[in-house]
Amino acid sequence: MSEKFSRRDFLKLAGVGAATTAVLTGCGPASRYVKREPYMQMPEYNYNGQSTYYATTCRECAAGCGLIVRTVQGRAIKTEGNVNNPLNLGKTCARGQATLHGLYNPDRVMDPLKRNSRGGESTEVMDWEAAIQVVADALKNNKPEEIAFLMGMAPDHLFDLATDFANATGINAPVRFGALGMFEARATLSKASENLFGEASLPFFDVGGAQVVFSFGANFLETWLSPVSYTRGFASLRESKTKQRGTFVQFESRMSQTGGKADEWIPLRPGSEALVALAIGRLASESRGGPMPRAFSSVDPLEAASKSGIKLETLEHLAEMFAGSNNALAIPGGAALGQSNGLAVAEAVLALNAISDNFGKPGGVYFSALAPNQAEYQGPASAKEMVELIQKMFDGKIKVLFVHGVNPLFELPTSLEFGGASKYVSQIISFATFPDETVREADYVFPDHHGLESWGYQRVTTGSAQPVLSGAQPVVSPYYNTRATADVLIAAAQLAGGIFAEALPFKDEVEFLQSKAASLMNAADGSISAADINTFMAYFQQHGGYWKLSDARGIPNAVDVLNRNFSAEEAQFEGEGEFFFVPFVSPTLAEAGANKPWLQELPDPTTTVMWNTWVEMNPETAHELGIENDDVVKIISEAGELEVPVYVYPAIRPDTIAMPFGQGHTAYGRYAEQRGVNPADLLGQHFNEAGDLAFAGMKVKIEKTGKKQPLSRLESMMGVYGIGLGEE
Amino acid sequence: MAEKKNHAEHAHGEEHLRKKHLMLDPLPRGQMNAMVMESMHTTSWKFWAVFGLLAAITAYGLFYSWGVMIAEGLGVAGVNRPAYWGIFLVNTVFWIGISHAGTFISAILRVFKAEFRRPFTRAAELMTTFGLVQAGFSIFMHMGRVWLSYWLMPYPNQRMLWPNLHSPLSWDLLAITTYLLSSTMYLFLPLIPDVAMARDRSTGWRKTFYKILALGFRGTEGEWTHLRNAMNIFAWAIIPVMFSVHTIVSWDFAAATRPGWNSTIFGPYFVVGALHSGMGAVIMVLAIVRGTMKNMKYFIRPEHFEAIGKLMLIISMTWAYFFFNDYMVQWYGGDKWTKQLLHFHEAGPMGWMWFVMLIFNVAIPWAVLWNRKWRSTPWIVFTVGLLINVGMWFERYIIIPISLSINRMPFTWRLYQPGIEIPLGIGTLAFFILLYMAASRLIPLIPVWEVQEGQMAHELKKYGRETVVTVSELE
Amino acid sequence: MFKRLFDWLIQPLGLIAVGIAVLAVFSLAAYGINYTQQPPEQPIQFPHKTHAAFGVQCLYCHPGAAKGPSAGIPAQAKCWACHQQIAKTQTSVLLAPLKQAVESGTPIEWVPVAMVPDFVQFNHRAHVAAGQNCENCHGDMTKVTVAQNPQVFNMGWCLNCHVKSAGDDQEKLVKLSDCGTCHY
Amino acid sequence: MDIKISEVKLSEEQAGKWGLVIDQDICTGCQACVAACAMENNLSFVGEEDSGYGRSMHWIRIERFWEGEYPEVKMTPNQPMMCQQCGSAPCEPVCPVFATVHSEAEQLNLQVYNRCVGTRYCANNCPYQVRSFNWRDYERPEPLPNQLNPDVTVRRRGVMEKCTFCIQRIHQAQDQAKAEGREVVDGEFTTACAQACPASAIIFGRVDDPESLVSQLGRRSHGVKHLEELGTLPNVTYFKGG
Amino acid sequence: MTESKIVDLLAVFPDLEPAADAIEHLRSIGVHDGCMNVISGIPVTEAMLGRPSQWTNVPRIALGGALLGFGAGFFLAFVAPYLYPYPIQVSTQSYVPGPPAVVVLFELTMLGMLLSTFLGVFLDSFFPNYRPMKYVPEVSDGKIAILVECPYGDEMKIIDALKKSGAESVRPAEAQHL
Repeated sequence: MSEKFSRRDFLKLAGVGAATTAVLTGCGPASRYVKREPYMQMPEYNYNGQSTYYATTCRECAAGCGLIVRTVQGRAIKTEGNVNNPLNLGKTCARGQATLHGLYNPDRVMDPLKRNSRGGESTEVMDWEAAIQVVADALKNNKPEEIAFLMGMAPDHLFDLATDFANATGINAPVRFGALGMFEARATLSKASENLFGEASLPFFDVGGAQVVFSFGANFLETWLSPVSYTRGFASLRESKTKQRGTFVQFESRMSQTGGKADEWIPLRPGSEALVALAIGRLASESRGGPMPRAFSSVDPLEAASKSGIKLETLEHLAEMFAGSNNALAIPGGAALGQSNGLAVAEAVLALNAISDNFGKPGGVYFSALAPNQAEYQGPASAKEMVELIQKMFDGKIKVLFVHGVNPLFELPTSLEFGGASKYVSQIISFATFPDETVREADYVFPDHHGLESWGYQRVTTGSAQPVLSGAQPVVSPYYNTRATADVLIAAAQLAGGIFAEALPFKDEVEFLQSKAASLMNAADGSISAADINTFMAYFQQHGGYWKLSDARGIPNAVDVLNRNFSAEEAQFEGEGEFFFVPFVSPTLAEAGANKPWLQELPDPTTTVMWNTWVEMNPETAHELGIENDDVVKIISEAGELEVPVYVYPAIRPDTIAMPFGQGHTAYGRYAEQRGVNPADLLGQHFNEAGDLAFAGMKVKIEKTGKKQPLSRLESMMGVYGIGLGEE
Repeated sequence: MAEKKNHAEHAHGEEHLRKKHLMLDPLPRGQMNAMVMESMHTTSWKFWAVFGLLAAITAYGLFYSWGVMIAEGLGVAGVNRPAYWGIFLVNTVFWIGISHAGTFISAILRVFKAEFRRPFTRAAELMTTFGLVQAGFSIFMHMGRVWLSYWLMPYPNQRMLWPNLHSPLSWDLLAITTYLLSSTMYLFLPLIPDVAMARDRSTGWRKTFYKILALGFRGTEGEWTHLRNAMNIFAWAIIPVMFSVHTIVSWDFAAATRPGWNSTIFGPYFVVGALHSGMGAVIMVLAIVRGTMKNMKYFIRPEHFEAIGKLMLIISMTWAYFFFNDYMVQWYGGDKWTKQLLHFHEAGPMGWMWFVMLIFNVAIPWAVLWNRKWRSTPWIVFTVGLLINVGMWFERYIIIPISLSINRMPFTWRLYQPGIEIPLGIGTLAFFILLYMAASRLIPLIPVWEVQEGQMAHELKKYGRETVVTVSELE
Repeated sequence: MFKRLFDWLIQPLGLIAVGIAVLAVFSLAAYGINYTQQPPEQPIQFPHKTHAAFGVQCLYCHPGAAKGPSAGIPAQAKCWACHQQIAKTQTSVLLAPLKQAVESGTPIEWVPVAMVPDFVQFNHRAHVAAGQNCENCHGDMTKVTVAQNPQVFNMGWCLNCHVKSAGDDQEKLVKLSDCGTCHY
Repeated sequence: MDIKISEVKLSEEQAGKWGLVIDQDICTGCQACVAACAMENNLSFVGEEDSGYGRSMHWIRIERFWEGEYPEVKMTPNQPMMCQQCGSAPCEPVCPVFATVHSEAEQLNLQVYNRCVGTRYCANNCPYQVRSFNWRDYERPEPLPNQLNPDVTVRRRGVMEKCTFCIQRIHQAQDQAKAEGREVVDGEFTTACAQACPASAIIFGRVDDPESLVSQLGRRSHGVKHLEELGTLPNVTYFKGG
Repeated sequence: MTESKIVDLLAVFPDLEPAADAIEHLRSIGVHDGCMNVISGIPVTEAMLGRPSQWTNVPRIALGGALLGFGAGFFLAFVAPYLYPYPIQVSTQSYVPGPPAVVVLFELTMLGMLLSTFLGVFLDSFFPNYRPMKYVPEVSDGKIAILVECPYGDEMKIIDALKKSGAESVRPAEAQHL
């Protein structure tokens, strides 16, 4: 307290007095003075100590949930769901809550940087003029077809800008990729939809309206497509005023959190999903009577039972359950699709829905509503398409690679060799907010704002009955010397001149957004409308986006489904080893959450492990191998090997091991680096027919290492598993 | 029996018949005084080596480690959820237990006129005071914000807040404060005449030291009367205080709504446990004092060990009785959490501790102390005392951190692994010994005037063929 | 009698007692000085007196007090709104920091004097709504130049007023004296 | 001070004021409530080592157990566990300095951080084990402190803390309602956990108002209050579902 | 009184018996009991020496202290909870909890009693007292000293009586620093 206010002689005396005061008042107010900087110009809507709320869009995944962010004096304090947004109706997931730890992360990229050598630590701080010059030069000095954009699944406005830019200038069409899309097997879903219903669209499953739900590997309560919206559906499946409690059956070899909520969890042998689905179809059709549809006629339930490891009685009982309800729904997804026969699985499971003929009916299968301004469903690149890009890089056809919103060096399996290919690209420019692995291999990083500091919009691809365009606006001013990538591109294009300048005739990002939103201004059935674009944009920001008021979900044309032939082939597994390997996306971390300390501290819903990666193993298997909890094992696949501690997990097939994806960063800030391992390192170059990675199509070997690494768990091993309680 | 044979053999020799623990072989008083003075003055290099080592351990273990813990927070210790209390509280209870021996020997035995107590009352009382100091250290260490511990004291303040007297911890504070003050005063009062004696025989700084401590005591009739009156009051009043202290300590646990803790027998069980460890500690201290200090073989004799050994045996039996009582009732109650806890005690990862506790506290004392010869042998009783103390420390460890591991929320069960508690605990032990060593060279460890008073009071009288010891009613 | 007391006092124990007494008196004196401690150094020697004399209402510059938890320190734009029309602003030495701050666009670092500790959740609005005048807590600002804290905002001081204003109304007393009203 | 206090005697049956209803059947264990609570209430993160040693600061945790063995293994319904705001709380009387007391106004268990001296007796005596202790000054590197909620005290080492039912929101809603001259409406505000919960498995409201949503839900037949047999009068009702 | 000469003698006896004899002797020649004081290294009772009972305030002071302690306990247990300007409720316990009040009353009563007993010794014996006093260090070796300090006419007679009773030495008592 002292040196601030006076230097008089009695200071020493006052020091004693202060100590006395501190004792008497319990460290009262007199013990400290601080300085305060008031606003230079207070915004008129703001008062000291009062909160201001802004609507924006969550950028932690691509689902596009609306957020309301509470800010106090220019600091973002708390995110809540936007009650008006039809997608999430005021709810958020854990990642949405923790997005603030990304915003105020101590390890963000603070300035535009030039890296002196790829992979090295040493960087030089640049100013933005120079940075824009670098981008402009990259555009000007290369042939358009040698320039490529690699983008994440969010935000959509930047993707639109890049697409427009590419279309106008002839550079490569931007490629979008995200590990979530890879693990969701989105391409497979849309391909199956195309094969069955003639439209490559993303199906939407109305879980809430159904009475019986069969999910084949879809982890829709965790990360799959739009977890917040699907969780809401699940809640109304279970608790509804208008109908009975619905039944939910999950088919998967490793119990996910979604499987944990199921009434019945069926641990089928990986690869036999299609067979089981068709067998259930057959048995259900039998139970319903009438002619046996062609789709199911060739399947032998007995064979299915033996190949899948499920008892025939169980199959019959499940089939009866499915047939007995007029509101039965079957969902394909997740690991079931990430196998060599993934497309067949998706088709077979979708075909099951034909039994209860639920297409376009409540509790059934729809096509997801297309967002406003969206003509058709555009999925992200499948792994196969990424391989094409990587091949182009290898061939030296790409000289400049712009990367935004994706971290391919972490999210893509090592075996796809993005890292190797990047050496053939002469210039890599990253626009990442965080210093991730790709940033470390990039020549420049021109950091974008954090999602909460950004303008933009995100199309809601699935999860809402209404078409939704979630709007984003900055809720706080940028904390660091970052700049919106859209602004950088626009400025660089202007600088580059010529076709580039013509392609992006905008003053800045906001003007671009206005140009995109203009067509919605007076569209019918919209949640907001306005006469002029400024008013419209104000509403757009105020309400957190624009949505149609009516249900616009598509109805699949399923006339022919039951008359098709379906393949009951089992999946092929690559690699030598006795264990099926199931990687799954960590429900709390997902692909980009590892740098947020509170997400790290959240216990995994199934294992309650925090801050690390583990491998799940059946107790019986562990016992046979002489492995205990926390023993580090080496997992060897054809693509690589990893050392990881074991979590003895009671709900996994004895012939299967599972690992969460989300950790194992070598860069990405202090909370993520050198923590856990990345199961993608074990995945080989195998794809299903739709081009999605067959990430669940590996077989691996396990070796003991003799090391031990205690996993940090929230649960008590004694209380939950009785480990260490002593013999009964 | 051997006793009978001795009778026949030494029927005529008076000197063989005297009860040695009553010290019926008085030396001239001046000589006794000189012996005590000499024992205080004699230090060897070994003494200073041990002293220095202990000082270093105390400085590191107690003060430095504590400083680290205050600066870093309790995270450096091993406490966690659900074992919010760990070795700090174990040590607190342990040291309070140790402190019970002094009061037991000097107050209860005084009240019951057990005359053999005289030579070692001070040695035991010193343990009380120094033990309580360690208990105080331990309990303050355990607090998360020790710098605010004065909030526990009742004093008028601007917040208009008094401590919460609903809390067993508040009672603890009152009781331990009362006990610490009383036992210190009770240590001091009988010390005054001895310090006066030392004052008359010292020079230099010791003279000044004893002069201040003796307060100007001369030994006039008035002074003796006041002193004796006061000591009488103390001897009677400190007994209920002693019982209340450990009972209240036990209520910290017994008053809680936890399986295994909520037991009405905890009060007497803890008191007896305290005496058990306290007597063990007394006998250890006496053995060390006898072995290492000059002239002590005259004052502390095997017969004293024999007498204390008998007491220990009785206390061990009583402890076993209470332990079984507690166990039986908890076991029979059938509450699922309590059952789980009892099972955990025996078969859990720390189950060995439970068995060691029973062996050290019951089996070994019973097996050894019944034999008069063994319980008269200093090194044997020293070992038994040591084992009992280990056993009793284990008992507290089982009651506190191990029982805390099991609660009604199995999701939170977790084991406790001590961290900085270990240096801190060793630090309190070292500090205790250090204080004791310092005290042994600063104040007369033998209450000479009491011994002399006893020798004056005892005499041998012949009844028929037998010579027996009688005690005159002096007090 | 006195001699005896004196004799006793020159004993070591007596000296200790004297020492304690002296220390107590000293501490009390120090506390007293601290109690009326000098206000901290402010970037501008802001004369509340002058502004109040012009009839500027407290809530004009500190409007947050009626609207929310924090009264707030006015933005310099607010100062400038008036001051740029006052000729003296250009010349006054005392006002130079304001002029400089506005011109260079740097915020002025004020040092708030009326503070409660972090663990007290204070809300101005409720107090203003309950009819408390600013001067009840902050003193008469028409008399001071640089703001001073007229009293130690300690818990006893708060509670006294809370209890008084509750009067005989038990329900109000419970609400106003609940620990959770201020501490959470 | 000569102020009269009329002794308030709580009857055994006294209802609380605020309460939660938790539907375990629809709780998916997604941890959104945990994250929301951490963000709202300035909870520290403690790092891998401490969190694995039972020192995590979660005010709400989601418990789950297993029933049966593979392949008939079942995960028990997720059970969010937070302070039950007992009407007769075992934690309160044992604090020697009145750092945890019963709020007469809000019928909550208060934890007064600045009064806490860290004896941790309350946590030992909590049958629900929902109190967390600040074992250290957990680091929040710049600029993470920008996110701290100014309405909630930031705790330092040596202090006990626990779920408050977001008392800052209660106060804010009451303050707002009072300023507007009305009563607080049911559903006008809610706790951070309930607000985030994607499944709406957590519902917050007045349990002493028979018309409120929590009361209506609470009247359904199969609700359970945990460890009610201890006489703690908890204010959180659980529905196991199924 | 003032005319009489002050006899100020310190006689040292080897044992209890002669000392008792001496006291009797002195009394017989008219030395008042109040003028004699016995200094000993171990407590000797008045009865052994045939001396009148010593008055001590210690029990009374202890009782007073006990009452004070009880009062303090009563204040803490029964009054302080009502001094709060606000109700502090813990669990469903009443403001003045019964059984804990007993504990508080007990502890503070005992504390008051024992503290005041201790203080009583100080008060009654004028401790601490570091002024020069009349004393012989030999008493702690078992000697008994008799201090005669009285206005009396014939000094020689007293010395005689003391010597006759077996005093090892009789000398004028001189106050000295102990």
